[in-house]
Amino acid sequence: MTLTSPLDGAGAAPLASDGRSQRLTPSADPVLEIKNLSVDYGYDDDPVHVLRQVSLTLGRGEVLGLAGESGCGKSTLAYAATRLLPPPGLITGGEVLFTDRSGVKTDLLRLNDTQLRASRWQDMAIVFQGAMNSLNPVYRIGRQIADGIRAHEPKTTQKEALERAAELLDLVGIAPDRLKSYPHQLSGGMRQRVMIAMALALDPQVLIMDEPTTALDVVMQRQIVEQIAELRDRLGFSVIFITHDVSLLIEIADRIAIMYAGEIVEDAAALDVYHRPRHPYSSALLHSFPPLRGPRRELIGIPGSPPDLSKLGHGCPFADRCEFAFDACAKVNPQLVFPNVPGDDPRRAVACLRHDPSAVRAVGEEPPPVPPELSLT
Amino acid sequence: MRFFLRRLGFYVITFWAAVTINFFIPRIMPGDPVRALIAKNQGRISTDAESALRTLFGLDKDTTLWQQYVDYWNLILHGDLGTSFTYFPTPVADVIAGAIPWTIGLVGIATIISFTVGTLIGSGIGWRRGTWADSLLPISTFFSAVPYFWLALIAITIFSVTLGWFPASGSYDRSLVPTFSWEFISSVIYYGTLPALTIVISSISGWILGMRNMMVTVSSEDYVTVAQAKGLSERTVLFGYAARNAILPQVSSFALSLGFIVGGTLIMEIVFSYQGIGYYLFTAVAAKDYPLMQGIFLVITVAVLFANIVADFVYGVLDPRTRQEG
Amino acid sequence: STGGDDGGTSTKVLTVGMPNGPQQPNQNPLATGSASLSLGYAFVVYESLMQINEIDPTEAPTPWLAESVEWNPEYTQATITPREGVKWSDGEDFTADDIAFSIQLRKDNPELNVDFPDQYGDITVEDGKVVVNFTTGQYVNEVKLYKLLIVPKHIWEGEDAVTFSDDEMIGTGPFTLKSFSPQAVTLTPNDDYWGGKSKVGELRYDAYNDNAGLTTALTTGEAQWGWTFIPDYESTYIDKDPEHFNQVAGGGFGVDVLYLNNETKPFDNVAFRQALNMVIDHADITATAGYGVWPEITSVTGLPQPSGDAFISSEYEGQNLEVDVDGAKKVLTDAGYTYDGDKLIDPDGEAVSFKLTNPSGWTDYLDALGIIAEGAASLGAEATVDAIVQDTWFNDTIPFGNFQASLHWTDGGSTPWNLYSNIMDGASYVPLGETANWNFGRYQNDDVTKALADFKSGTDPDARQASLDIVQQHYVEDVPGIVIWSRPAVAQYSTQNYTGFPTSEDPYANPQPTGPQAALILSKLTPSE
Amino acid sequence: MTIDTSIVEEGRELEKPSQAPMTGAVAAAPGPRRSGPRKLLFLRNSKAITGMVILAFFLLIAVIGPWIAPYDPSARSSDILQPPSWEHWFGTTHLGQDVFSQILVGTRGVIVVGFVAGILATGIGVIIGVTAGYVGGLGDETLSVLANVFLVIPQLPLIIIIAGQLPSVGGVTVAVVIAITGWAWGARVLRAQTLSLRKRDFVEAARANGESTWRIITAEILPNLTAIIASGFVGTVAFAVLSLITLSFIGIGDTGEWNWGTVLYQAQSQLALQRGAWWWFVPAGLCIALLGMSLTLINFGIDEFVNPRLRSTGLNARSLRKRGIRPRIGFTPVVREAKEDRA
Amino acid sequence: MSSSPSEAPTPPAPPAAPAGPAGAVGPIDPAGPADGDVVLEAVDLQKHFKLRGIGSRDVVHAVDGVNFELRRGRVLALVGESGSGKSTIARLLAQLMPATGGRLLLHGEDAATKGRRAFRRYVGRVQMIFQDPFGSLNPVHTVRYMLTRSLRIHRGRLRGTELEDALVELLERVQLKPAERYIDKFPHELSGGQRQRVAIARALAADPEVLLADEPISMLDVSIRLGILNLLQDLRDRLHIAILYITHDIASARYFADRTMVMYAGRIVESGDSEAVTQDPKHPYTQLLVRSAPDPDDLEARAHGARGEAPSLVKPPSGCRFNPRCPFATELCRTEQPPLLPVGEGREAACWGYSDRADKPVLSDITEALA
Ligand SMILES: Nc1ncnc2c1ncn2[C@@H]1O[C@H](COP(=O)(O)OP(=O)(O)OP(=O)(O)O)[C@@H](O)[C@H]1O
Ligand SMILES: Nc1ncnc2c1ncn2[C@@H]1O[C@H](COP(=O)(O)OP(=O)(O)OP(=O)(O)O)[C@@H](O)[C@H]1O
Ligand SMILES: [Mg+2]
Ligand SMILES: [Mg+2]
Ligand code: NI
Repeated sequence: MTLTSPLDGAGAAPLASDGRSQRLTPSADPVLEIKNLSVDYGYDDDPVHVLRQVSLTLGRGEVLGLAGESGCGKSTLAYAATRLLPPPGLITGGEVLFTDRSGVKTDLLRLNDTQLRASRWQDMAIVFQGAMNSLNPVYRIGRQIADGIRAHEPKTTQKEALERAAELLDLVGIAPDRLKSYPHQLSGGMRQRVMIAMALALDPQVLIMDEPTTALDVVMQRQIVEQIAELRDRLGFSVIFITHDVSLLIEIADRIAIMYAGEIVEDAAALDVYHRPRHPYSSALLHSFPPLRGPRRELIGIPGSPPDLSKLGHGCPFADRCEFAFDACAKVNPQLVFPNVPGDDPRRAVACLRHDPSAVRAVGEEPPPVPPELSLT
Repeated sequence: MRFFLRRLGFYVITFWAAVTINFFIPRIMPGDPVRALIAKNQGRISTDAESALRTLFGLDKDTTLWQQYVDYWNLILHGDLGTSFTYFPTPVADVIAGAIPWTIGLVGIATIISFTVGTLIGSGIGWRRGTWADSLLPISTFFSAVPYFWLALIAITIFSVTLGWFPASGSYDRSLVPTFSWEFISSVIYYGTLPALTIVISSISGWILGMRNMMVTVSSEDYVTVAQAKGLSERTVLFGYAARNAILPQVSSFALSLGFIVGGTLIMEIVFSYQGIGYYLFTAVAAKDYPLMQGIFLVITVAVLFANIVADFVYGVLDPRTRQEG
Repeated sequence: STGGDDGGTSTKVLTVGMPNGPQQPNQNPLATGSASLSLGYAFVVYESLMQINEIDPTEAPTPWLAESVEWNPEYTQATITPREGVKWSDGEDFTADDIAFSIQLRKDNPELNVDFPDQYGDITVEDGKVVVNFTTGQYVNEVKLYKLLIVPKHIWEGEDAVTFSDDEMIGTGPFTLKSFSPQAVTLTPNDDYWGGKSKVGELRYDAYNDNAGLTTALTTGEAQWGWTFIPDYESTYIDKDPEHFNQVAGGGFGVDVLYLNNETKPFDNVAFRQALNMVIDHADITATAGYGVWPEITSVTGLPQPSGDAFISSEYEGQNLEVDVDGAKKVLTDAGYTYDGDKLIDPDGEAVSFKLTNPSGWTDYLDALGIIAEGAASLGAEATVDAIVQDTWFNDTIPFGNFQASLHWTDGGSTPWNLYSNIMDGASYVPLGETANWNFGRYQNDDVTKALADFKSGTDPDARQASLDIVQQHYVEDVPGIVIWSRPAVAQYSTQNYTGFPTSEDPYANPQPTGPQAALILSKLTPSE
Repeated sequence: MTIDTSIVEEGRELEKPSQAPMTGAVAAAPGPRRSGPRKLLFLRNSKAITGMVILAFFLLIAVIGPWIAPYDPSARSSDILQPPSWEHWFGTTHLGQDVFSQILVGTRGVIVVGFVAGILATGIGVIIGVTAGYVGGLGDETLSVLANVFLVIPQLPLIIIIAGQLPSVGGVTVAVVIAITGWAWGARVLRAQTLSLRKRDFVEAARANGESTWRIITAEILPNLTAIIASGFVGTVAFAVLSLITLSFIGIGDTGEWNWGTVLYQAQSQLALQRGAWWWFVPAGLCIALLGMSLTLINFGIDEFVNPRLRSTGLNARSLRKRGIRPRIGFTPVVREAKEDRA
Repeated sequence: MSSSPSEAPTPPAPPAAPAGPAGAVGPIDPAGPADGDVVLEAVDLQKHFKLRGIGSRDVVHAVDGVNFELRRGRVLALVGESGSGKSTIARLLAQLMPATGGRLLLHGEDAATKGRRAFRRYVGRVQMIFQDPFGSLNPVHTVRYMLTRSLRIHRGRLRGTELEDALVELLERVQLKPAERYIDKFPHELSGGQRQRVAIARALAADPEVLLADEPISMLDVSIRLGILNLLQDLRDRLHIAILYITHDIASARYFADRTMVMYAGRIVESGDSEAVTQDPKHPYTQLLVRSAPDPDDLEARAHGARGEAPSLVKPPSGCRFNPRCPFATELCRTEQPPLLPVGEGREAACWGYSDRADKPVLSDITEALA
């Protein structure tokens, strides 16, 4: 099997194994652009608008972390982008543009079934949240990897496909003789890694992982995260990584997008988000978990609870819980803008009226100054 | 293996309990075979015959119920089911042996057809939930709600008596002697068509519904979504992933129904004058023919238990999770 | 043989339909329940001593395997002269030994002795004649002897007659077994039959699982000869092919009786029994509940006609049953009954009501009970029909007398003796709560009991009639039970292939295919044109 | 079949809170909200409504049938075996009885037997199934064997035998017999369900809180089985009705008590079909089919209600078709409908 | 809802030293026992699960020879990998299942209960909060029902306003204010954090002395986690309840627990003061665990290349159960099972590396050993 080395792949983003700082630059070469994606749940007259005009760009070779409170729509975003959202999900608008290696863009939402089938797994693979349920319990894992390969490369024989499956398992650190195992004979960590191997089978350019480590203990989590990082370095795919675990995300992601109530509220380089959050919610989130090492620090929770997505008003959804909220927040739902805090990465975006004076003026109010907590440098 | 041994123990207990019930139920019934015979003949057998018949059936001896029970087990363990009263002196085993092939042949084939077709249709409906296919459901529901004999009698009236397409009764052309000739076999098929069709029609909806519901459940399992995400062809996802797993619970119902095949569909055999075991059971009950009744019950019990064991086994083959040790 | 007449024998098949379900390969003609008895083909392979015409019991028996049977005046000894020149179908000669052996078999095996339990004496062969002794007088049972089937000694000698399955079926009769299958048995003519080879080329007995199946077969012509109760047979059956289809009723003394419990209210009062008898619409019952299949009883003596004509006592000759509500009411009021509005009140001051009990599922009985209840209602008595489980009726209700009124059949026989004895014989009387064999209504009258005994053992025809007169008188006056219709042997047949069956014009034999008369009927059948 | 829209609307209102569990967080909902009526949610299902309407119709007939019957069902008349006419909607029998009246009057027997048997069998099934599932161990094994024995023994013959043993076979007796032989399946399903419930944390939590076993079974486990019990009940009623009819058909049961089975039995024993008297045979059969169908449809409703996955699409099938949306696994529909908000 | 560093727990007193009762005036009983007194003690606790099958001898060694004590007003954290037996211990302590071996002492007396009454008394003192806030509340009951039941069981027949007051008091104690807003809700109408608090309120209704909190935060997102931790801390400080805090989140153990115990494959491998255990782990497994936890502030200090899975509990490895994965394992580790050895003030670790045996393994930094 030939795995394309990212270094000789044309147009691959410059990868740095020598330090994080270089990877911080958002890619100018997007592989996946999600534009104004809207998703509803429910087929009746009164659906829940779970995603509202979400836009997100994934650069080639980049690891994009997606974080946010539970129920804010992270999984929905991942599934909608691949059109795998289960009923009663309904995509009501937007585009999902995928750029293949030769630079051709296709809108995944406009493909017909056959085209979509052909594109899946080749272009974009997804690792689902529960590895326990993602594998068919009645087939050996070898077969499950092989049938994905053969569906896209019909000329491959079963034997070749199994050989490749063995290589893939080896890649994720599982002995190839495990090909003959049934899913229930594997531990949770192994299953999760099988899923990753399976996702890598066709050398996809985008890998979406929905909470791949939540069910595992930290030791196992560490193993898997390392594996992904290593493979990404070797194979050069881009990753969307969804998790609750902010500390983990800061560690492995190049860029982090913070979601709140079905919208992206902040999108910036990982360490920037950690050290210099611009959105009050990001800031609160980062003050909610205790650090393992170093000095004990004050933990600030987020008062209140997330809004009911089916009853959203017109203002900022976070306004109720926001200590920096002001009058305009109840009237205008902020759009993603580039905050002009001096010294910032120009590409970082945030959806907060504190950083968007023009939107505040548009409703005829005087924009208050940016509070110091949100303008750390 | 241990799992299977344990199941086996469970089955042995069930078997014992079922056989014991089978033994006692007929005996606590009021009435006896002689009176039943006289009743059936309503005056054509004189009451004087009673004592002769009593002697004939061996009912003149006094044995305690317990003794009979012990004897019964003794006989069973020697593979002897006793002698039928109604068909005296034919051994019960012979009566059953003569009837079972017909029942298994007809009801078995009908059940298999019903299961296969029903499961296929059910997969389709479950997979395409929310389309026109859903409208098949109320129709099949109707046929499952209709009493079987009603359907069968109307079928006979329409297709046999009025249209003359199918014979109304019997298992083969009565002028033929059972041999392995094409003539005979085709006659068996011809005579079996209408009964088989009515069985299929009245039982198929259960399979459709069961499969459909399982399909709907299984379709929303993550691994089906993963299969779709892998870009597998629709056929592979439908049959290889969704239906393959949805069929598991169907298998045990199927095994159970295979077991009941041996019991025959009593009503079908009465309505179509089919020479199966269900009719014998019915006659035996009416005639208080304990040995025959018990024999048939025994065979049915064993068949159902056996089918269950097979189902357990097949389930183990189909679902590797059950093979898990510990 | 080729299509046409080959010595008069046709190639067409005569199919006999029976509703007894699939059979087991057991041809034993002596053991109840064997296929040959159940379907009836035992009667065309094996034959009886004499043919009697059950339609007309007064007709002299026709010699068959016996040239003659002579009884001593006490009817305790019968001397049988076997027919000459009869051969078994394997070529052996038929002799008196065979007869004696066949009867001895029954004596030796109580299991097979359904006709004369514990009544056989010595059975000997003297001068080529068989002498059978009985321990009691058998005047009323003589036909039972005539109907015994005779089996070959040389085949049966070494066998256990009870369990012998007799696969070969070596008999003297007009047919021999060709093939057996659980749902059809085929027989071919016996070429060397003493009566001449049958003109019926092939005889097939088809088993149907129930009456409905047989009815369908009869109405489609699939079965050509058989017997089943067909409601509204005229339109259901005959009209399907009026040219060929026939239903004939035989005669005999079998009747269905409404047993009245003479020892409990309300039937312990003879006036009420009489009154009820006067309001039962026999014609309606016969036509509606019995569809005219069961002939109406018209004589007040309850005797079926024409079989009973010869026995009706001169006193009642020509006296017919009539519905007479007013007369009945008068009988009641005379006996101390009163009316409260429409309600009949008995002399004790209680309203009269009773239950008519029969097994559920016996529809003709239940329909008849319904009509009887209507009759009772016309008297102001409240009668309800109570359909109960057959086993309960059989094991509890009937023998112990746990009923007020219930329909039951009587034995047939060749004289009215069974009919009357079954209803009112004090010899069968047991108190309520004990198992009764007959006389379920617990009627007790010493005169009647004596008269019935006299009739049975009587040697002189006039004396017998005198006894019978006494019985009839009490039947009419005491109304121990009410005969509702006669239950003769009835059969359906199609003349599509063969003609010559008994008809109502020429009732030469019981028309049913199951019985020794089958051999006689078959000998009269000829292929239809 | 027209659907009672008022019920639909009401159901829709009630649906909302039940979506909440997935969010795991509910914003300040105005005031406390009872979700008791949530249990009637299945009424939104058009299949269930159809079923309920038909069943309600038969229930009504069961109550008022004897009063509205134009004739005494047992009364003879001179119109013998007449085809349907204005005087006799379903024709007459061989005794001139009015078939329509027989069916009206007979509804009660069918419904009573069905429901009595359903209640009894469900009761036995619940007691045995839940006990077995909860107690576990030897008790479970014993009760399982018992249930299995009843499953293994062929039901109809067993019913015939037991029914044959009773002195009189009135409707209620038949119901009891059907219940005795028909509880096993439900018990098995309930046992399996109880087994899984027993391991749920909330049961353990109740135990850890010191609740008595009896209370755990009745207050913690049983309410969670409601839907299954309900669908088992409906299934048993359907089964009991069919059994009753079949029993009556083969002549077991009180032929003097009117129900559809006795109508069919009489028709068959009088060879109605052979005599061309279809009006005698067909209506009762159709009524049974209709009743059975209504029960199956209700069962559907319950099933879809129990299984949240079945819920949403089933409920909105019609509007989906109108909008051209076909919900599928793995291919999320994309509908670019005009959006008024946030454009 | 904040906890300042000053509120962080003081290091617990050594087991022998009685803690000062000053200021520890809780609502239970002002004159009651002092903080730090042993309330519930597990001695040699052992739980083996039989495998299915007649005559099967195989057992799952879920918990083996575990000793620890829970003290008044103190929090003991139990960490360890999945399936190491943490929940089993909690269930054993709650007496939801019988132990295979060992004893439970409540205030020094054997706590084994016989009969329903004794069990009720026991659960009145030892209450458990289940791992899963979604599963441990019966979906068919309202908050009111659940709390009322608990009150009735443990405080007798309360009625009318008395009951109402008790309910409100309970809900307010777990910060579900205003109580009327929550009291008539069904579990599905509550958020995860709210549910968890209802579960806690239910446990508190019994006025327990011991609270067994089994991973009360694992399923929740960070903001809800924090609320619950604060609540537990408050319970400890105000009501002086002894708490067993089971978690995967070592950082939270550091923050919230006085002492921390680490389990591996059914055994305790290390125990000690939380701060010390998390900052200076002694046992190689603890080291691996701590080093594996992500920490954005210290991106380099991570264990790399850890491989291997938890051992089978049916046939646990002989000797030290961690030996197959331990980079320092020697023959000794493979053959003999290490006892808990003292490794510092109030600290113990079950590793031969801290013994004075000649053939003891030589320990070094696990991060480097694995790299
Ligand atoms: N079938 C559905 N009907 C209505 N709303 C739904 C449905 N499925 C999900 N939702 C809602 O959509 C929102 C987003 O769900 P999603 O699974 O994307 O969240 P998430 O961010 O992945 O959360 P988590 O971190 O818990 O996985 C949630 O508020 C959820 O309640
Ligand atoms: N009822 C049981 N029967 C058999 N084995 C069991 C049972 N309960 C638990 N086990 C086994 O005991 C071991 C310990 O389980 P336990 O639930 O205590 O682990 P845990 O430490 O709580 O894990 P987690 O962190 O995943 O909650 C596991 O291997 C588990 O498989
Ligand atoms: Mg998610
Ligand atoms: Mg746990
Ligand atoms: Ni809207």
